[in-house]
Amino acid sequence: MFEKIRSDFWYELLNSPVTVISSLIIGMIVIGCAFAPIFAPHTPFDPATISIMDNNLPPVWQDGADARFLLGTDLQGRDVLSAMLYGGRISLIVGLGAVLLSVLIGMAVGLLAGYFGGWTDAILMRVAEVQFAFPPILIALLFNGILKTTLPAEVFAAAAVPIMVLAIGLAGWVQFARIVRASVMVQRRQDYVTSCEAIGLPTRTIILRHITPNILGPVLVLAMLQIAVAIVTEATLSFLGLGTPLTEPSLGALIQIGSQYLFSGIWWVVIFPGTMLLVMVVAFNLVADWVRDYLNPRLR
Amino acid sequence: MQFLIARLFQAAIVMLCVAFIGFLVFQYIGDPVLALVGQETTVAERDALRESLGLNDPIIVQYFRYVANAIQGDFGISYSFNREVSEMIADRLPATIELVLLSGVLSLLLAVPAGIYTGIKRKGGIAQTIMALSVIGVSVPSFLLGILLILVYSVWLNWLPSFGRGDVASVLGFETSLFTLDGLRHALMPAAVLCLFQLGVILRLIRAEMLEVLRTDYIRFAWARGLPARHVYLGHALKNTLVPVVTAIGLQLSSLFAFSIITERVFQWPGMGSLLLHAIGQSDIPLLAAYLIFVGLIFTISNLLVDAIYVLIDPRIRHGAR
Amino acid sequence: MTDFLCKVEGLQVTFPHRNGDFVAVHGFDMHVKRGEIVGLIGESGAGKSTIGNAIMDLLSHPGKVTGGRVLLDGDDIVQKTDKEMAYLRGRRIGMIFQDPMTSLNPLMTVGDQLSETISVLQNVTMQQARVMAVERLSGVGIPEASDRMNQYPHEFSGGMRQRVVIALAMAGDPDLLIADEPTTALDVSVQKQVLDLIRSICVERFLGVILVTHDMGVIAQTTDRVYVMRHGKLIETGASAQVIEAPSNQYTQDLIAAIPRIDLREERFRNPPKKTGEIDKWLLENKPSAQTGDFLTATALEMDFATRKTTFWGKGSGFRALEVPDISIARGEVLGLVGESGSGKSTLGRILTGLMQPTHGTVSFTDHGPLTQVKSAAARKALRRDVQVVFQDPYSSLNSRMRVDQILAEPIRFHGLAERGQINHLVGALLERVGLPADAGRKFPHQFSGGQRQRICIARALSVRPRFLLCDEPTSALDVSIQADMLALLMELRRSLGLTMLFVSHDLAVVRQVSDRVAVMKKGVIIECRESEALFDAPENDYTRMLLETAPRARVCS
Amino acid sequence: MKTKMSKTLIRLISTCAITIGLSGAAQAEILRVASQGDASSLDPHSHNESFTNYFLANVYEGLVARDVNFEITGQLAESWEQIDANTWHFKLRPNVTFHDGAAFAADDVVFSMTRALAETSNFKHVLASVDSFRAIDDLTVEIITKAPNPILLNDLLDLMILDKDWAEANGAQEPINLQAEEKSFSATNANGTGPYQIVSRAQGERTTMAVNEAYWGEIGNVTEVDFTPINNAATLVSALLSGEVDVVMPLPLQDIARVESAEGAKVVSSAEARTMYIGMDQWRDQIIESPVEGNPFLDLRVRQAFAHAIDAQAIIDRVMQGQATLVSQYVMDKVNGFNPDLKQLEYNIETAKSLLAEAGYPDGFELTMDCSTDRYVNDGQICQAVVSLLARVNIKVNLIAQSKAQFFPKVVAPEFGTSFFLLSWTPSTMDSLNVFQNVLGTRDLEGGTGAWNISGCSVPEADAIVAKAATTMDPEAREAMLQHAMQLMVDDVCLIPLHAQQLVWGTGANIEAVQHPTSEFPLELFNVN
Repeated sequence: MFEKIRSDFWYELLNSPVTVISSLIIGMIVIGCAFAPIFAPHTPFDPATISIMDNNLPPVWQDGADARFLLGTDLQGRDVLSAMLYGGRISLIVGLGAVLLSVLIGMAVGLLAGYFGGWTDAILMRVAEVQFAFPPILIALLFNGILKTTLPAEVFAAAAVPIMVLAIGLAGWVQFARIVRASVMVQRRQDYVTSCEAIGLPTRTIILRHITPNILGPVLVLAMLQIAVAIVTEATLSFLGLGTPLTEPSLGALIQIGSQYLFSGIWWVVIFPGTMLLVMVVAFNLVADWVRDYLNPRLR
Repeated sequence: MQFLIARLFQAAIVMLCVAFIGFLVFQYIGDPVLALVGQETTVAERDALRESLGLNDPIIVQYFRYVANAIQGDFGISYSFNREVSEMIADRLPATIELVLLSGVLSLLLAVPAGIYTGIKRKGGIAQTIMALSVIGVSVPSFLLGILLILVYSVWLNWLPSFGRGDVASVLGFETSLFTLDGLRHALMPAAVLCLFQLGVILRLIRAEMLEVLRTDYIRFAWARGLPARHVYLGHALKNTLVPVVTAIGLQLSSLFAFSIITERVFQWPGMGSLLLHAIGQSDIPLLAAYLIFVGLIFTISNLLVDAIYVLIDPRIRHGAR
Repeated sequence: MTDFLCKVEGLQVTFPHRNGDFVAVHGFDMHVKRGEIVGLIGESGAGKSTIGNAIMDLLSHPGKVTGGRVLLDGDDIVQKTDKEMAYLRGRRIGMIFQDPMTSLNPLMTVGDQLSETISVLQNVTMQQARVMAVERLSGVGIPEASDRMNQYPHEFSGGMRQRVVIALAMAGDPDLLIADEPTTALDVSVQKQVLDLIRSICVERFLGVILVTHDMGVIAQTTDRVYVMRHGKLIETGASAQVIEAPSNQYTQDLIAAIPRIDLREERFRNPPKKTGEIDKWLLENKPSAQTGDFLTATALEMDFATRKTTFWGKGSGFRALEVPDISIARGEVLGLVGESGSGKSTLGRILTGLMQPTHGTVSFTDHGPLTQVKSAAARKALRRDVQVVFQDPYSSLNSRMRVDQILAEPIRFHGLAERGQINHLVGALLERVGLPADAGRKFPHQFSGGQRQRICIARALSVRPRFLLCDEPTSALDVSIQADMLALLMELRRSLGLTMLFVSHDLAVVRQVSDRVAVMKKGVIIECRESEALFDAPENDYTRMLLETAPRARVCS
Repeated sequence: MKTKMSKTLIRLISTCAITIGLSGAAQAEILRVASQGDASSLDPHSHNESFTNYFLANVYEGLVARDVNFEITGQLAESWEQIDANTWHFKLRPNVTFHDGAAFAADDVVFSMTRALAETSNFKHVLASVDSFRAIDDLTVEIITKAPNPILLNDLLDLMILDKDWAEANGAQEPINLQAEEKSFSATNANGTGPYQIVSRAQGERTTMAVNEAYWGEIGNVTEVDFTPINNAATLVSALLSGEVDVVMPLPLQDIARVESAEGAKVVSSAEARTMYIGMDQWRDQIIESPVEGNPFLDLRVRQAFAHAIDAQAIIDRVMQGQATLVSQYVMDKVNGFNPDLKQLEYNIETAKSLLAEAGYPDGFELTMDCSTDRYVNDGQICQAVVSLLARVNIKVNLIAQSKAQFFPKVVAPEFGTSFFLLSWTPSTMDSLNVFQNVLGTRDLEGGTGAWNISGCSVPEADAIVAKAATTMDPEAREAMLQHAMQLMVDDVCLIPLHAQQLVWGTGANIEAVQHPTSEFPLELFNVN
């Protein structure tokens, strides 16, 4: 499976322009957002720099526009482009953070359950099953909702991003646990594991140095799909008002704010962030699909 | 059979866990009293109210009260509506169920044939297009889609109503809008939005399974012994494809419920989802807790059904083999 | 020319690939008459199965026929459209696949699958089809056919399934039957029955059979004529007996020579110890104190497996997989362990090497004491150093993510058998010792052939300087020619290093070549355990005798 | 039977209405109203929240009410006389019946007043000044106040009358009856004397009302009301524009232009009594959620500096889309006690900076602001604007924008857990005494004054004057006192007044709507042409 990566990787990749483009897009967005302070013409999260007098300006190519604001401004006078970059940064942080969390938990649980089996497996997987009955987005929603109603507003606002990472991360680990467990059980039956035991290697070494590298493939694919899901979830939570605070909106929050003005002709506050969100998610999905097909050519 | 009993037992455990979480939520209250009283209420009055809501009793007492009541379908009084929670959920349930069913059926009807087709003709132009669309389908956030649909069909074209459930007719003592023209016009966009994501997911799943199955020896052998395509694809391949798909569909059902929350918010669909969001907005804890438990129940039941179907399809489980 | 049922002329099959097309079969000629069984033999990758698939027009993507003709009663079926081809399949040409386990739709009753096929091919109603189906089933020797009609494939044994598969392949009464390794997945005893069945069908129905196999024994047993293939080319053809007895082609000769003989122990496997290089000195540093006595003894071994737990708290009913009152292996001896699949031979092997815990009973090593006492990390390490394993599947037994030198260095480093500086040198030496270039370590496992991988596995086992080696079907995944070398290597190592061995295999011929003592297992019990030669020459147990008789032999001589 | 018929009738009509699109005059008698929220309950004593009160005012009636001209007139009370300073006699209107046909009489009034004082009632304040009440005869009720109360009638505006027998028959003697089998019958059922009666109600979804045939008074031509809550601003407007509804209230400000330009729809707006303020902690020695030492707001100059730094006009123009009026004080001009002589502190960054410097904060300071996002028109945006405005005088504000459900518990009694916040008030009595007692008066939680004085400001002199005014029956004298008190409070910058917002509805072109500064919607005064 993995040996293919070394041999055919570039050939296969270049054979799929869609993937190349998607990867480029992701790259651009990630860099643009990561270095938002450098690229963004304004700092939308700093109230001192935004003036209410500049609000609701259309994009530059429309009349009544202001050259300082390429994609126009929102009701607060925030530069939409900058807000998108800063917001996108939040979305990406949440997306990556949450998936990272899911992967860590999922891998740990999956490896233990899959390798030791028996009671460890029974208990861990029962827990997983209970959670699996609930769609991740609902778990994240309830988690956030409950915290929002119980935590003091200032705490919630301050910790909005970590909370979302936690919510989405905790909601998503089960898929990883299941897939890891499944592939560990396959690997475990492989003779190379038995030979490791025959050599007398300690279990930790066997799991970490021998089994783990062999199960990364499916995990990688799932992770990329999950990043897309996590970003959408974050946007959705923010859209429902459970996410980032008004003063530091993520993409979803931007869209939510904008959606109230959508029909008032102030379309740019929704359409631009919306497009960015959509493009980002589609790109992630396409790349993930490609990697999956690449690692599992039968599906092509 | 034993398999099902085991499942039943697990379902019970799941419900216990959910109920426990529900109770924790119920306990973990900010200050419901203030959600209840308006301006111009003095401290003393608030305390009195707090007392009468039993919020000053010891935790254990409250816990037992809660569980006992919950079993009788009494989840307490909504702080924000001064109404029995169970009543309110009962009011909202039909709306959500009809939405979920409508979009669920819709997505299945479209996804299964499309999935099979793309699985069989995976190089074909149409198949490729379908797959491309499905990527969009799973990617576009449903709230965004909803907003855009409203913009186009309600605001610009003014074809479809942008909100609400429309007229309901009582069918078998179950208020539904699926049997009135107006109701259907209202249900169309929400159902479409809700359906699209599921459509993408199931379609891709079925395709993947189809590809897996078509590679198996027994399909090659079916070809080898001269069975016509119809038999091979629909008779042999499809049935085997369904085994894993059925489980997934069970999960999709519950995720439909989850996504209905968003759809209901966007289209003002008066279902349980909008109720939940209201509860969160108003920190209406009893409502939150009840919702949690209720949804848990629905999911558990749907999963049970899936397991049952599973047993029907796959003889190996029936005979307890591997 | 039409006296040939099927005639293949200059067949060429190509698998296009971005860096150069791969020609799996070039310019291949063969013909089949009605009523004869034609064998098609070759080692893995010879392209023998490809020919069968090409005739059926069932080549796996992206392979396609790029030349030659396939004449069926004179008309070329390569030119036929998919539709026409689909019509021929089942009606004119039937096919049987290797693995009966996966050839049947698990979700349909055997009856349904058969009557469906019959009603389609014979275009009769379902009712009629069911009636015929019952006949067909009993026709292929399935008892109480009418009852078994309603059972699912997983309720049939391997042999029975293969019979069902044959019934299905014959449902349309084809004139040509292509059997692709029909018995490879089956135990020898069953193997014979299935082959006999094919033979009888061939005779009764007067149809032509192409029997694709890698096993010269099968050829000898069943076929009238044989085509020997290598690298997609025809090497030699002729009457089976004549080809086997007096092969004209060098490759064929080697092929046949390589087949271990069940009827006698050949000298070539007992080659003398190599002159010991300095690597052997290193390997022998772990020389046992005593040279005689038992290496290990086991008493009252029992192993129960729980059937798949139905509920996560419930225990699930167990079944007795193994029951061995006592067994021992003497120092320096090779104990062969034979039995059919499911006889528990591998389980026993793993228990004896401490890789599996028996439900009851103890395994005790003379130098380490009973396994149950081996607790401390140090003691375990010491034991693991002495006892090593070589597995059947050379592909799954190497970690594909690690470089070969890493794989070999890890045990040495872990057991601290050499200073850091030496390790690389040692790894190279080990590789050379098992017949690989010293620099092979810089490659990854997937860059080696099956045989080479198996050598790497042996090198890894040696890397801890073991004194006991469990060989679990070490050669059954390899082609015969490679198998021979492998056996030779093992035997040579055993002598040079004075290894004690437990050699597990289903192949009696192989076992005979290597073992001093042989234990025959059946259903978890050792039914006969004696000196190798004695046992093979005069088996006492009926089961043993049956095994010996049914085992396919290339040459039928005393 | 009747309800069933009218139910189906409504279905029929509304279906046609929607399918046809813009509703023509054909179905003139049905009025489809959409609002951002729903009435929390049908119980007139359960939620004291303006929208719910005004919603129910169409179903229930009080002793007195406001007419088209916003004058207080008798509703269920035909007339009243003041026997002495504290004793009032109300003559009830004869031959009035409840929706279920039961006759209305004095004991219903007594019952309703008792009920309003029940534990789970939120209308106790209405009768705060009342000492006792009783029925003299079937059509006369006597109310005795603790002290002379010049605005008793204004207080009584919010007191709705239920049918005693109906309530008792259904165990609805209290808003929430924890004993009863159905704990909150009156939350989902109504039986008033008002012009409209509930036909069907699905909470948060749809409520239909039919005209009360037996109503004693005048009713416009609206015979059926179809009420739908739509909490998404965008959807609300599109519903109006697509003709799915006839009235939306409030109309989201950003959509005014659009509705005005659309044919078939129009914007109705008028001054509202709701006034927005910025509050500053003036009672703590150390302000909370801020790194600054001590409490800057104790210094009048700091409060003035803030007032100068906040450009109220910009907020009106930009955030409120001009739909608000600048106010110099804590009430708008229609309210008793409005002082015409007061001037707003003008927007001037320089003044603000120098004042801060004098006060010892040349480099400004950092603090936290609490703000609700779903309670008042554009409240969240107003706060963000304030934040960026203050940033120009180096005041760094950390905004905590939160839902009302979180905001109010945090900022009101007993914690008053904020040092800088946005607040708004509507004197439901249209008398500034209401503001003084609740918002501006020195805190005295036992005495029930200053319960909403979150900034904790205290001007004893003003308190004294207000106390006197409270019992002064002579209108002119009283007015003068209130205006003086207002002067004092404004000079002290107890709060920074931002604006009085406009009441903005969108309606179909064919709708005659009536608006009151209190934002109530007396549907019986509406007409469909």
